[in-house]
Amino acid sequence: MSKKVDTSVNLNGLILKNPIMTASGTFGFGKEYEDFMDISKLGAVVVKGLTLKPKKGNKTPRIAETPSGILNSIGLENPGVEHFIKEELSYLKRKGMTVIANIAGNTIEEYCEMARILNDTECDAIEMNISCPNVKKGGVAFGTDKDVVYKITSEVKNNLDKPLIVKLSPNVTDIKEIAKSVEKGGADCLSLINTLIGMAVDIKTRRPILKNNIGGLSGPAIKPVALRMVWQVSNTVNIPIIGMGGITSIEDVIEFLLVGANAVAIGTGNFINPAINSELVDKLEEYLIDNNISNVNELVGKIEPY
Amino acid sequence: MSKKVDTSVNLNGLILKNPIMTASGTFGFGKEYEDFMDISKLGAVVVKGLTLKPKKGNKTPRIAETPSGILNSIGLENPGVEHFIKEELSYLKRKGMTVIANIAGNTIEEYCEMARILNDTECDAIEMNISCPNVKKGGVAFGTDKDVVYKITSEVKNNLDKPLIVKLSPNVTDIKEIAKSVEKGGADCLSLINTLIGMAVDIKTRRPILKNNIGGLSGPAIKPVALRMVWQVSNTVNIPIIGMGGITSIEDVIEFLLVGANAVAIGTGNFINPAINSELVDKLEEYLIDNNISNVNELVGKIEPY
Amino acid sequence: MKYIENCTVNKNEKIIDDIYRMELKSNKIVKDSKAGQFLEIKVNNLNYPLLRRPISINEINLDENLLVIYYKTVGKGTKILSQVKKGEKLSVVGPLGNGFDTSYEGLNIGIVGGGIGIAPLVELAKSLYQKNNVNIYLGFNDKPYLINRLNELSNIVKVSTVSGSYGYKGFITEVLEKDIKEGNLDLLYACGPKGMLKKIKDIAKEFNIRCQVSLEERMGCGIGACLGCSIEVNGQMKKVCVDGPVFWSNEVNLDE
Amino acid sequence: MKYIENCTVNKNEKIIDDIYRMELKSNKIVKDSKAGQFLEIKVNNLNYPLLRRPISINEINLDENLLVIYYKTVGKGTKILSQVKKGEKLSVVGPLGNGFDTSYEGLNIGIVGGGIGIAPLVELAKSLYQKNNVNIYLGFNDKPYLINRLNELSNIVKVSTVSGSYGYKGFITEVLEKDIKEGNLDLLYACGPKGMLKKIKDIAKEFNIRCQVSLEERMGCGIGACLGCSIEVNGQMKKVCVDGPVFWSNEVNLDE
Ligand SMILES: Cc1cc2nc3c(=O)[nH]c(=O)nc-3n(C[C@H](O)[C@H](O)[C@H](O)COP(=O)(O)OP(=O)(O)OC[C@H]3O[C@@H](n4cnc5c(N)ncnc54)[C@H](O)[C@@H]3O)c2cc1C
Ligand SMILES: Cc1cc2nc3c(=O)[nH]c(=O)nc-3n(C[C@H](O)[C@H](O)[C@H](O)COP(=O)(O)OP(=O)(O)OC[C@H]3O[C@@H](n4cnc5c(N)ncnc54)[C@H](O)[C@@H]3O)c2cc1C
Ligand SMILES: Cc1cc2nc3c(=O)[nH]c(=O)nc-3n(C[C@H](O)[C@H](O)[C@H](O)COP(=O)(O)O)c2cc1C
Ligand SMILES: Cc1cc2nc3c(=O)[nH]c(=O)nc-3n(C[C@H](O)[C@H](O)[C@H](O)COP(=O)(O)O)c2cc1C
Ligand code: FES
Ligand code: FES
Repeated sequence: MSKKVDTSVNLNGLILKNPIMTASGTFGFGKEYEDFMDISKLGAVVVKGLTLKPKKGNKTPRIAETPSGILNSIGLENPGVEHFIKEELSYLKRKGMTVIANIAGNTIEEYCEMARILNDTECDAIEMNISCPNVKKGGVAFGTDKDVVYKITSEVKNNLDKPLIVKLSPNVTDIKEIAKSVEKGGADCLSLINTLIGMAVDIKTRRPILKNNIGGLSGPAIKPVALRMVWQVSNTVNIPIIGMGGITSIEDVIEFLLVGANAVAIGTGNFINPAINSELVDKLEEYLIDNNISNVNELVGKIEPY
Repeated sequence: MSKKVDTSVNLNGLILKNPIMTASGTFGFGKEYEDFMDISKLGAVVVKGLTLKPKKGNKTPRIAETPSGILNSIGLENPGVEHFIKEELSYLKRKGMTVIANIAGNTIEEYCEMARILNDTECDAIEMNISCPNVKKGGVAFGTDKDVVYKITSEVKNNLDKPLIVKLSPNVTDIKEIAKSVEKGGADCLSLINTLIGMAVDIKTRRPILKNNIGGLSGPAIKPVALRMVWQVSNTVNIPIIGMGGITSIEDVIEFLLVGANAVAIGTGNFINPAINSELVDKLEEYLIDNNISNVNELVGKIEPY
Repeated sequence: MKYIENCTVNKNEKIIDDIYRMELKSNKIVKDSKAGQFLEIKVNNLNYPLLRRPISINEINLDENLLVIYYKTVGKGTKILSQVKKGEKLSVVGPLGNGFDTSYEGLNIGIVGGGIGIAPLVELAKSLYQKNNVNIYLGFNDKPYLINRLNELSNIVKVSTVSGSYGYKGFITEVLEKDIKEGNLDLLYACGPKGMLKKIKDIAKEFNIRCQVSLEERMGCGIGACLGCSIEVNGQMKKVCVDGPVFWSNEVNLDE
Repeated sequence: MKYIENCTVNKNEKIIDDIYRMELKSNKIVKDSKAGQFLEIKVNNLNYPLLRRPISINEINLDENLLVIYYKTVGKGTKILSQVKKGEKLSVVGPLGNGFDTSYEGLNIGIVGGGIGIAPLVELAKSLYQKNNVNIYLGFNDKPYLINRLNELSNIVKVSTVSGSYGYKGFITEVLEKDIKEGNLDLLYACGPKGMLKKIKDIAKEFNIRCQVSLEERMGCGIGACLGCSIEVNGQMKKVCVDGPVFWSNEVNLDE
């Protein structure tokens, strides 16, 4: 490639060298993929969802396959925020990477405490998951009520100097309303979508496939819902958007940019092709060159609706 | 098949000879499938959504394929309720079929008027679509607010002696709450799910594939969401449920029955295999015989959750 | 009568570039088929790609019970189709659509095709040739195909390529227009990209010639049940899959 | 080191009933593989079925750069796999998992397998045989397979079938228990259905013999990133895909 193209994006102050990120919970803490690619090529790594204390998660089976999708009920298994800071963060930062810590809590105060703890670290931004459908006392209520969403966003923001990304649940009647509350609450960026709530059944045993009965649906199956929500939200708010849901190809990436995502995250796609993230970084550059686009931002929101 | 099994189901007074129905909007008015099967074998035919006056629907393209799913934005093209009664209903009734008229309106009064008109006909029940996402002034608001849902259900029920089935939109934060309002409003039966709202993008033209920009997602992709909602609703209300969303095989039918559906409807599956409905009637009988189940109702709700 | 039939693939070969020819063994569909009708083909037996693909009938071979199709690999479905091997089976629904009205005799007929739209013109020419004087106009981007076969079924075949590699350099509608001005065509049939159809519709209007056009639309069911393919024809909603794909050019709006 | 490799299928044949044997040409994965490790295979290049399928390595053939697998057709993915033809390519990720610990010498070893769980025991026997006295115990429902190959790689192979069609009639764990009581096994390895593993775990405990068991769990990634396969081992969360699939039987809970 001789011609130079600009793939960098600015998420309200958080600058990424390219818009290709990993989706939380699908990329571990990065190391797991090092046999397959140079992870420092990626725009950013969003790490597995962290809680204040270590968590064992749900019982297995935690994964079920569905038509062009998967259900997961991991239940936020993670080593806790302190362990992350000590053991994982510095490793990734030493590689010069942009690292985004994804956090989940049971109370607003827990979210705030994690924000304070992470504020004093090298991590580049925080993605607040208010939508994880798996933890019974947690996510659901936070992510689906616009007033609670406003409150939690503004309080966490008060405890944080770093950029705050809020990740939205698609399991709501009106995603625009929630997005507006997040923006009003002072978030720097939005990230959507998290998983749709679903279920899979084993007719031989007459039991759910997941031990948790229900789980979060991700993968290509949900891409149409994700594209619709990103499009609606990008027409509603003025803060940048990280789009995700079912991305498995460069065409999918372009679709998300066109409907208004400033960056994209790949989740389930990593399981099908563990080198996908770095391949997409290359393919995005090729796409821009082939289509005579000098700056990736020229694509953002460029869909022409009827 | 020598052994006899009982496949009949009772939907709160509406008796079907078997629980295999067609989903509204995917089976025309029945005739279209007569080259492929004896349609009188089916438990019931739910006809294309009807409006008070004829409707031309949206502009094409109205169909987009997505991973294991399709989006549609038909926009309720139909010849109007009077034409249905005159030209289509008697034909189906002469074949001895159970016919369910699916109705959609712009106002509560329109729904009530259609109910009154249909009440004096041979049709066996009415399925009220309060969830069609395609008509801008219509469905959305009705189907997503629990108070409106209560109001419209009870008013329509007041204008109707026939069984009233209410069809729910999955595009809501809490499907259980909506289902409870429908039950309280006096509906005889629930039907779920209608389509999820989605979007598809053509990156070459940088335009949505659908002329309507957004459309309703159906097919195998949405099956996990549909199963979850049927399960949640069947644990919440006491009226029977018609389950649908992505059924393409007998295994899918059994899954819906296990999570609590008393009958099932096949939509998108008709497009892939135009004989699927009658094949499923046979396969259900085989399944019951093979598994030593003498009555199909023994399967309903028999999932054992963890 | 429409059928669902499991057809064995008798041949599946590349013709040029991205254009393939397939022969399907059929006992039922083949017997009821006519020119201008199409098939809905499931390219594999998975739920992905989900929908059947509409493909026109290129030739009906009743002696050998074969349905021939030509298809261009444009996306996932047609790419999978191109990898199917002889002997494998495909689920086919058909015959679908109204087909061309070929109940004419003694006329000077112009048949115009562009790109992959040329595929259905073979069976069309077969049903018109000898009863009529058949002139065929074919437009390609660069590499022509099916010319020899169409030569056998017509009085004359005229060809253009955009690249100039074969025949007239330019659009075939230019050749057509010239012939209409000079000669005397009574009836037109056309199948091809929308831009070409629009131009032919205009020509037909200008010279007051009746013209049948074969349209494409994204389809759900292909059998008239889903209303996915409805277009307005003469102010009324018509389904491309059952009322079409062939319409009179003066009755359809090609501008959207 | 783990790789994504496009492996050409060298052979794909039915062995008995629903059990197939496949040879995959590999240049990278094969070099780093050991007994008890597994592969994640994408059965086609579509988004359906979406996930890769975990399949154990049956044999590592470094002379011919072949990885051999045995698989049973139970669902969509394995059925599609059974239709793949020689010469086609499959995307394979591997080698995955810890594999068996085979750093033992001079022991009386019992290797126990049931059903499709017998597949990985071939490479295991290879790495233990001659350094140890290897006794193999195989349980089948009705039709045995891989017996000849395992005979070449062990001191003795004992077989049982539930149907009684071959060998001892009943469960292989009954044969194993009898041998343990009479003779003298120092170390056990086991792979097979959960019920069998439970029984072997109990036997190992009762007679105080160390035992490695290979487990199965539904997987998302197969490489330790999704935490889909986490189980509690000695009070700590461990991933079947990287910390396993092989664990010491006394450390895992097989009752859930
Ligand atoms: C009546 C009719 C006859 C046709 N005859 C032929 C023929 O003889 N030879 C041939 O090569 N092509 C023909 N086409 C076009 C052919 O159907 C599409 O090229 C094909 O469906 C593309 O499928 P894909 O999976 O490769 O592409 P994708 O773009 O991946 O398909 C995605 C979806 O869009 C639909 N779609 C895409 N392009 C078209 C199109 N042009 N028309 C309708 N649906 C489309 C597909 O069916 C599918 O549902 C015909 C179309 C119609 C409507
Ligand atoms: C480490 C490991 C090694 C294995 N080795 C072998 C082997 O050598 N030979 C063999 O025949 N089988 C083996 N299996 C089981 C094999 O993975 C499953 O039979 C296969 O995934 C079923 O896929 P399917 O599409 O045919 O079935 P489906 O039921 O349609 O699969 C649906 C989903 O469930 C998963 N799944 C279903 N059964 C299992 C299972 N038993 N374990 C894990 N995931 C499952 C599938 O991977 C898929 O994601 C192994 C499993 C594991 C975890
Ligand atoms: C196995 C798995 C684990 C996940 N864990 C988290 C998590 O811890 N925190 C979070 O915000 N999202 C989590 N997600 C959601 C993803 O980050 C992403 O939003 C979703 O999967 C949609 O993207 P995809 O279709 O590309 O996977 C998880 C998804 C999967 C599949
Ligand atoms: C082309 C199409 C048209 C539809 N039209 C209607 C309609 O008029 N009224 C209605 O209540 N539902 C309509 N639906 C929704 C279906 O009845 C059904 O609820 C939905 O498609 C989910 O089932 P499926 O996945 O089996 O298709 C339509 C669906 C499709 C695909
Ligand atoms: S494609 Fe369904 S009506 Fe034409
Ligand atoms: S399968 Fe993903 S961590 Fe084991």
